[in-house]
Amino acid sequence: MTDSPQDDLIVADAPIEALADKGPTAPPRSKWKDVWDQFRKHKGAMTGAFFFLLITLGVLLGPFLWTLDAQKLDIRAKDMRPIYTALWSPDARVGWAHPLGSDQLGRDNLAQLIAGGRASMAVGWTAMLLSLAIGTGMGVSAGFFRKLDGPLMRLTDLFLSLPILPLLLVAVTLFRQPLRANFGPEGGMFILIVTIIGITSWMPTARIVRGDVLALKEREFVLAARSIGTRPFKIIWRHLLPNVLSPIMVSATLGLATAIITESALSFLGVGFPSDFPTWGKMLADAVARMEDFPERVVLPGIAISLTVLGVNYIGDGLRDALDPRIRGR
Amino acid sequence: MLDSAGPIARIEKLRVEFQTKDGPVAGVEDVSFDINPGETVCVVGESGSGKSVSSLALMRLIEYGGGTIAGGRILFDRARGGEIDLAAAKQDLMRTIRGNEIGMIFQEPMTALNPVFTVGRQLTEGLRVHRGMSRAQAEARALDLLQQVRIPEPERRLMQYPHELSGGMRQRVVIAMALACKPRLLIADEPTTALDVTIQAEILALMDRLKRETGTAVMFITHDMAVVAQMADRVVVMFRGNKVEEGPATQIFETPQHPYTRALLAAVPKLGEMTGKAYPEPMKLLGRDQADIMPIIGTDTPLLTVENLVTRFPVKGGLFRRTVANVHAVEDVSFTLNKGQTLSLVGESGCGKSTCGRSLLRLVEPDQGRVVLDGTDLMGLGPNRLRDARREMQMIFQDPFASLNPQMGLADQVAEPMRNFGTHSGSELMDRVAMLFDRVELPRSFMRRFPHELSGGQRQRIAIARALALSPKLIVADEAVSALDVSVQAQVLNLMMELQAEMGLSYLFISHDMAVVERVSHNVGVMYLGRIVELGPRAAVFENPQHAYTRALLKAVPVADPRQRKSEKDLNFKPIPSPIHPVGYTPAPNVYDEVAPGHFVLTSESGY
Amino acid sequence: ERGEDGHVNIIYWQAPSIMTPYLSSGTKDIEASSLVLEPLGRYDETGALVPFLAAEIPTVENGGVSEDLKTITWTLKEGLKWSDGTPVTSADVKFTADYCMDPEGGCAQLAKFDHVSEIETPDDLTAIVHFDKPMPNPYGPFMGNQSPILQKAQFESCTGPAASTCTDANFNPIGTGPFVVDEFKPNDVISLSANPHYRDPAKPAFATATLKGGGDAESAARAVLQTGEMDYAWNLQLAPDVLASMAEAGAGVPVSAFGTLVERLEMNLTDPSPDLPEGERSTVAHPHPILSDFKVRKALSMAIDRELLTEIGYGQAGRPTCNLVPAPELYASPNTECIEQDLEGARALLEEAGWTDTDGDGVREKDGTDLSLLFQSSTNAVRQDFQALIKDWWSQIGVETELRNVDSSVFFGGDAGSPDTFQRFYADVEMYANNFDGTDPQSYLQMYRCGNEPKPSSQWQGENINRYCDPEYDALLDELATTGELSKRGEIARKLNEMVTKDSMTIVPLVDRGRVSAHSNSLGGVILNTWDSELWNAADWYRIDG
Amino acid sequence: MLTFAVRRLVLSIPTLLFISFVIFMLLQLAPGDPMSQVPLTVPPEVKEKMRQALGMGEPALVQYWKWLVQVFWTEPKIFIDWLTRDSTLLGWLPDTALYHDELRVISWQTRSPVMDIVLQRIPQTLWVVGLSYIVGILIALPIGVYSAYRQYSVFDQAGTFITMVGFSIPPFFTGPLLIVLFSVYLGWFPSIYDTTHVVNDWDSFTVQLRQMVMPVMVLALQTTAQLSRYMRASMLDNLGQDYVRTARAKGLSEAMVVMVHVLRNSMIPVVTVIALGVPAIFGGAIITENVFKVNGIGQLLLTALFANDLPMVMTLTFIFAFLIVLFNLIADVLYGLLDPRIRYD
Ligand SMILES: Nc1ncnc2c1ncn2[C@@H]1O[C@H](COP(=O)(O)OP(=O)(O)OP(=O)(O)O)[C@@H](O)[C@H]1O
Ligand SMILES: Nc1ncnc2c1ncn2[C@@H]1O[C@H](COP(=O)(O)OP(=O)(O)OP(=O)(O)O)[C@@H](O)[C@H]1O
Ligand SMILES: [Mg+2]
Ligand SMILES: [Mg+2]
Ligand code: NI
Repeated sequence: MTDSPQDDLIVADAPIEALADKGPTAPPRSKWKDVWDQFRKHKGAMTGAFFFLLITLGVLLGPFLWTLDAQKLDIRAKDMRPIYTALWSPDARVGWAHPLGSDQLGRDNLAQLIAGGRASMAVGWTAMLLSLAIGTGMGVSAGFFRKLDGPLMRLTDLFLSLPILPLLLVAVTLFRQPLRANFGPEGGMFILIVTIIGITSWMPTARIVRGDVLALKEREFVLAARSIGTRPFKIIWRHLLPNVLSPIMVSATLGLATAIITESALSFLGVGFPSDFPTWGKMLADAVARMEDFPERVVLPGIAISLTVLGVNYIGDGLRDALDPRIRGR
Repeated sequence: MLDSAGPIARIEKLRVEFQTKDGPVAGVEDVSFDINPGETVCVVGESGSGKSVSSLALMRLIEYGGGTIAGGRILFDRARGGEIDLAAAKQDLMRTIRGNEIGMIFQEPMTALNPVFTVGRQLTEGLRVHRGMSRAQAEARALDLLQQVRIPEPERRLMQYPHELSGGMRQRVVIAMALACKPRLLIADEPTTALDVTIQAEILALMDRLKRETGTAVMFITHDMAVVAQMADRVVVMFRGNKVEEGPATQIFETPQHPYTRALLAAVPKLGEMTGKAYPEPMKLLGRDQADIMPIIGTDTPLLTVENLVTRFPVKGGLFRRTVANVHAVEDVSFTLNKGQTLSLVGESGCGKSTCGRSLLRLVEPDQGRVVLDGTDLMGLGPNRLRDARREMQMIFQDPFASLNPQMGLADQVAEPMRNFGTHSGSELMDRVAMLFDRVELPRSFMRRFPHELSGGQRQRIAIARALALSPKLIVADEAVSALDVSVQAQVLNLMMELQAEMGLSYLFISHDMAVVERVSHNVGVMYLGRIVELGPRAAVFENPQHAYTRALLKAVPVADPRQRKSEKDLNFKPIPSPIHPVGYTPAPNVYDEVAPGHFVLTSESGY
Repeated sequence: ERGEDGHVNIIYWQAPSIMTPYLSSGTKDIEASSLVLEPLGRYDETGALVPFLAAEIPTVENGGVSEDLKTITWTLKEGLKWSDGTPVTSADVKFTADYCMDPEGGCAQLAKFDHVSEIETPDDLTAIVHFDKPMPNPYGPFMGNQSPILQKAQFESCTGPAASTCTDANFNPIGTGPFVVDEFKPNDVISLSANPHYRDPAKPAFATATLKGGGDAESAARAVLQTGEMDYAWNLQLAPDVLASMAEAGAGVPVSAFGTLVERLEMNLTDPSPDLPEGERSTVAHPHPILSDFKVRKALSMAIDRELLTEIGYGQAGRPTCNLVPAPELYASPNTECIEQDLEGARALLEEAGWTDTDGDGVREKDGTDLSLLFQSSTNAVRQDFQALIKDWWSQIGVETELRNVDSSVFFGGDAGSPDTFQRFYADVEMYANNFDGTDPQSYLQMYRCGNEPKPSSQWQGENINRYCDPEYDALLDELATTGELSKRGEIARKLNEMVTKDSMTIVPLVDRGRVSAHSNSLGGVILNTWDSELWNAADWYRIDG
Repeated sequence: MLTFAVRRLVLSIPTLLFISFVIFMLLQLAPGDPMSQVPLTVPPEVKEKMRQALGMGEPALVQYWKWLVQVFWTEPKIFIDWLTRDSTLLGWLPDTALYHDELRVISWQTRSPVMDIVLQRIPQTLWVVGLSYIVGILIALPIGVYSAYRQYSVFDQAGTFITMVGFSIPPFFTGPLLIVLFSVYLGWFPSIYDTTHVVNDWDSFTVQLRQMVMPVMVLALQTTAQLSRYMRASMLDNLGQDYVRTARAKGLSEAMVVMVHVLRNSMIPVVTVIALGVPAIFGGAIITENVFKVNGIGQLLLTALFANDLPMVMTLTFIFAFLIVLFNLIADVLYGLLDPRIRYD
């Protein structure tokens, strides 16, 4: 026999214990608490969430703290430098009235950054969500319903090859007026931009999701779901979607960045928001010409965009880990 | 041969830890044993008892899986250079030992081979690294190895990719790979668990022969006591990271000391145990209060009648994806299943058992035939009626992990069928789920868990609970216990039989494990290449097999008795012919001969 | 000495796509072709006429223009050769006119040949152009960069519908200019070398030249002013502070000159309201509910600080103006009253017109309608700054403004189907710039004739963008068309100019925009000319050593 | 495999026709007019005449049909003629002389055949965009491999950080930034790409290199950011596989295990991702080409769009669509070739 330290214990009730259920003994907790616990352990995700929250709160609450109107011109105070430039160049034009400086028409950079953030974040998120919704819908349908696969994938090819600029111009011509009438100039444009970005950027998501669904569909639990009488849409909703969450998450983070940047390219082409309506992308684009003299005007929105994207990326990473029960268990 | 005096490897107080997010976890707590030259040491124990971890520690591969050897020594006697402690050796040194002096055969033949390199390339790699052979030399040796492991057409295999080989051939390639450099110690980690009986028998015989011919020491890891009985010189029993018993094979089987060993042996179904009994009955398990074991009689009223069922999978090809050939997966199958009884389908992998089961539920659309369940002809139903009909018939799938959605809570998974049919709702639904958990003997606290938090047996019980949720009349159990440990398997089987006795369920039990089939069935159908070659009452088929294939199959089953070893000579399996036939091909209908009442044997051509 | 100064690099941030001005009227194409093709005479930097291929400029005085103003007789210089060595004759002149006047050729410069009835070539050097009516300004055909002479031999088979299939000829026209095309890569780059048969044996000083296209004004400026990679950059429409900071690098200098280009606001006199049925929006059927009132238009103009606009948007290359026709001097009215910003006066004027802020939201109302305007323009950084500034000023006088900018290819595209063209004018105010060719404003002023407005029946074509209509104005126009005497013409033109600007404030001029270009310090001989091609005197360019 | 490819090719013809039709109708609907460049001084009647001369008056379907004939019938004939007349490969064949002055697709803007201009643009596009793609791949793969091998190491974290920043910063910012740094202040590289430059010796080659560095870098940054993420994910998937353990058990060195066994498997999805990105090379990089004045296909499309040069836009977009469909197919075939488990029949 052996000299295992557990011997006595095993002898005492071994037969029963050997065949008894074993498994994690920790009491199960609520799912969301679990997710949160796991998420909290992810250092990157927490840092990302922190910065992301900071920026979000900044753009949401900013207007209450910094009440200057972003569109207010103050031509006498134009081309002010941020206050910190005084540290190394004492004769720079700085002032506490414009802590981050002002632009060539004397609009306050801080106020613009806040207002621009609101717009960019709103566009970024909605466009990204829209594109995710379309992409996931297309991908799942193509992967799940054999008959739809061919047509939907060809449709994806079509959208991939659509030239975005003419598409935009068509959309603007057709829908600007009704949208403006119903939602106001900014609201209408918002809807238009978000839609255009959404419908021209869902294709990669659709491709990836389709691939994953094709593989998942062959898994036994989908067959099992069918055998217990689950309807196809329920199968998609309960069994497929939760399992393709991780690639969707990746698309989401990349999609947010692309949406914010595409918006700026659009306003550059004159189909975006009214020209005096700031967004991060537009601030960045406008400031490129004066990048040498006023680096802060490119750097500040640039940092804002990058931080947001990075934040979301890390949050996505953390969420992916946290939402996966297999990893969460450990 | 056995010229070296001492053991070839000595494991002393081995402890292996894994770093997890909740701190270190011990995979192996305290294990010591020796392996002598030319000896086969079997390490047994249930899943998770640390068998694989010990073997990986021996190879020092455990580091790559996130583990560390936290204590103990692994002394290995090198061919040249005396004894060294592997636990402390440098990885560079290990590299010259791995594959060279210690070879390893892994658990999963399907994934152990790199899918993108040819068999030849993977076989020669080690030879070229350790033996410095040229490509041509290495290839010659590889060919030689393939011949040793008796792979048909070895020249062709060298050029093939792993997926082009059958599971058995793949496992033989893995064995050849491990043997390539003539290691002095061979570690075989469950080399046959994933294979079916016939191939398993072949592989075991092969390993036995190789050991005898080359004098290699073998550390054989398994949880299948029948295999142990066939292979072992000495047995080490492990339990939860500890060694609990060690001794010669016969001693372990005949006079087990430790309670765990005894429980384990009790749980092993043995072929022939049921001889003389007319009806199946639950197993007697150690340490359980089983009032008295009652045979399950069932009724004689037919529940399910299958007539001339044919299922074919089209093989598409050509420019316009026309069907060029068909896989004849199920060919003219007919049988009747009575209420409260079990009909088992047995046969080799790929013979069409699963397809047959799935066709009944129309999870796969059959091409022809009639399936009548309790008076309704399932073949004629539209999608909605079919869905309703599925309330009466449920399926338990082969792989308990794959058949549960990893992202869904267990309670939800069990509740899903009821939600689908709206049979229960609100608190009533939850009550019923709780009741089902009780029924399959799972604590209610598991309701909020996820599949990965359960052991295999528990998962399979969830699957059973889900199948029971709608109180069906028929359950198709497709290899429902194949993936489970013996002890757990016994529990699940007992559970299934209890349920049958209580609720009058009928099972279509699909398995390749003859011993299990013998225990649970009222009737047995033996399938070969899509056809049922022999069908009849269990006793008749097992005790008086008529068809040549049935006989071969029965002969291949390992017996959990070290005194009844099989030799390679006893086995003569022909490779299964291809079930693929061109489009116009019409197979001849099956003609049966009734040798005894209810015992049918196929007399027309079966391909065997 | 010809060719001794090596190579010159010119950058146009809009890339030329074709080398004949007859098939494209893009400035980039016309200017590029002016290196190769030449007209009989050009305008110089002061707007005066100078002979190029012609021996002298025909006038009434020297008898070249008939007294009835119906014929003009051109005489070619002697001994002129095409770059392939063949002589230039009056047949080429006549051919050029035929080429452009072919109804199926789609000639872009057809307007230059208006009223030409016939061209007579009595000898090899003389070409007489007959008009079908008196032409006070007979210098349309063959004058200026838009109507150079083509070689008959080369283009003979390219008339009418075949015009666009002659890719070779269109890309490599044989000309009389200082350079010949070696290789033409459309929308990319043109490689040129000195014309061996150029009439002045000492010119051009450069043996080869490249005209690179593409990018944007900013990077073109950078290439000349900061890195010195290029010798000449065209039309640097950049904010003055950006240009100034680039010029500090010292590799080159910006140069500027003024022409007739005026950035202006156009007031819509008709109602663009989307509530009107399609086909009636922005048509004379519905006068504008707000802007029909002169006082409002006047107040809007008074609120604008043109000095500041100029400083911010154009710097040295702009000057505030109140005129539609800012030059030449003869036609420019001495009207400067609008320059001074007067917010108080503007407010008073609006009060007077009945627009008051009754609900205290900062926006004036009258009869329940807000004084709220939609202000559109094409997409362009400077214009967007202007829009923001003007919006700000207007908000100070209680006018609410919504800004909109439209992609310029749509805005100026003239597509009858698009609601966003400047002709449709589905906005209350719009801003753009316009100028006239050559030095005579007659046709320019004619645009504002009654009935010439864009409307559905004319497929929204027409130049009277404001939908201005004044019979008195039309009568004056008729008078101008028949007046030959210069001083009298000047007087009438000034009157017309004032009628649409200061008297009615239909057109609110903002800035007289000059042209800014830049050349490197080592490029000599550059004379910036806004009346003709900027490259008009490329033959005289040379390299400054050191 | 072959039949699979052929079948997909055959099926892609109707797809392409449909795509071309949709694009055509879209362009027809889009506002804008080739006359937008014409100065406002040109009277409307003249503009109308010019429009007529371009063939704009015809009904849309007629225009579409003409375009189809030109692209699918006339242009191939010219190509075959060129092959048998001027190319070195097939020049020995008798001149087929199939082309008899039928109307080709003519650009409205330049009045020259669209295909000629496209061909002219291909070299610089391939040099710059193509090279940047290759550079991007060459940088991305090692980063991805190493990040995965040392998951959560400092290198991995830094790599993630930098690639994400690279991804979120648009090229219209990085381009001018590089120009200011390297052309204006340091004077190392030219800010203007010379498309007429001919490489015929070492010196001219270095000139070519110098003018390519900046645009290539700007573009490579984007490629690197995306590809290295894919590579990392794919490596991580494969590092955990059983066959890796088998390879180690054979006593292979880590380098062999990672660079041969794991890499080969991880490359399968990445290679197809790479293949799917290739059409974008031919599509050019609109913003970057514009910033550095590379004047490749991207710039051509952009100018054509702004000039409303419909035949040019239509043809370029169609070529792009064709490449997308083609490379989708190639990606599928590659997948099958690289992964022996997948067999298309
Ligand atoms: N990488 C790892 N990280 C953490 N724990 C591990 C890891 N690998 C194994 N373990 C743990 O070590 C213990 C022993 O596992 P091992 O794989 O040796 O079991 P086994 O006896 O081989 O079982 P099976 O029969 O299922 O192969 C288990 O509890 C397992 O959870
Ligand atoms: N979806 C399918 N498409 C094509 N062929 C299939 C499909 N499913 C199964 N087959 C083929 O049909 C035959 C029978 O397969 P089936 O899965 O029924 O075998 P089985 O007896 O259940 O084997 P195992 O014991 O391995 O589960 C095999 O040759 C298999 O390759
Ligand atoms: Mg194991
Ligand atoms: Mg099966
Ligand atoms: Ni993570």
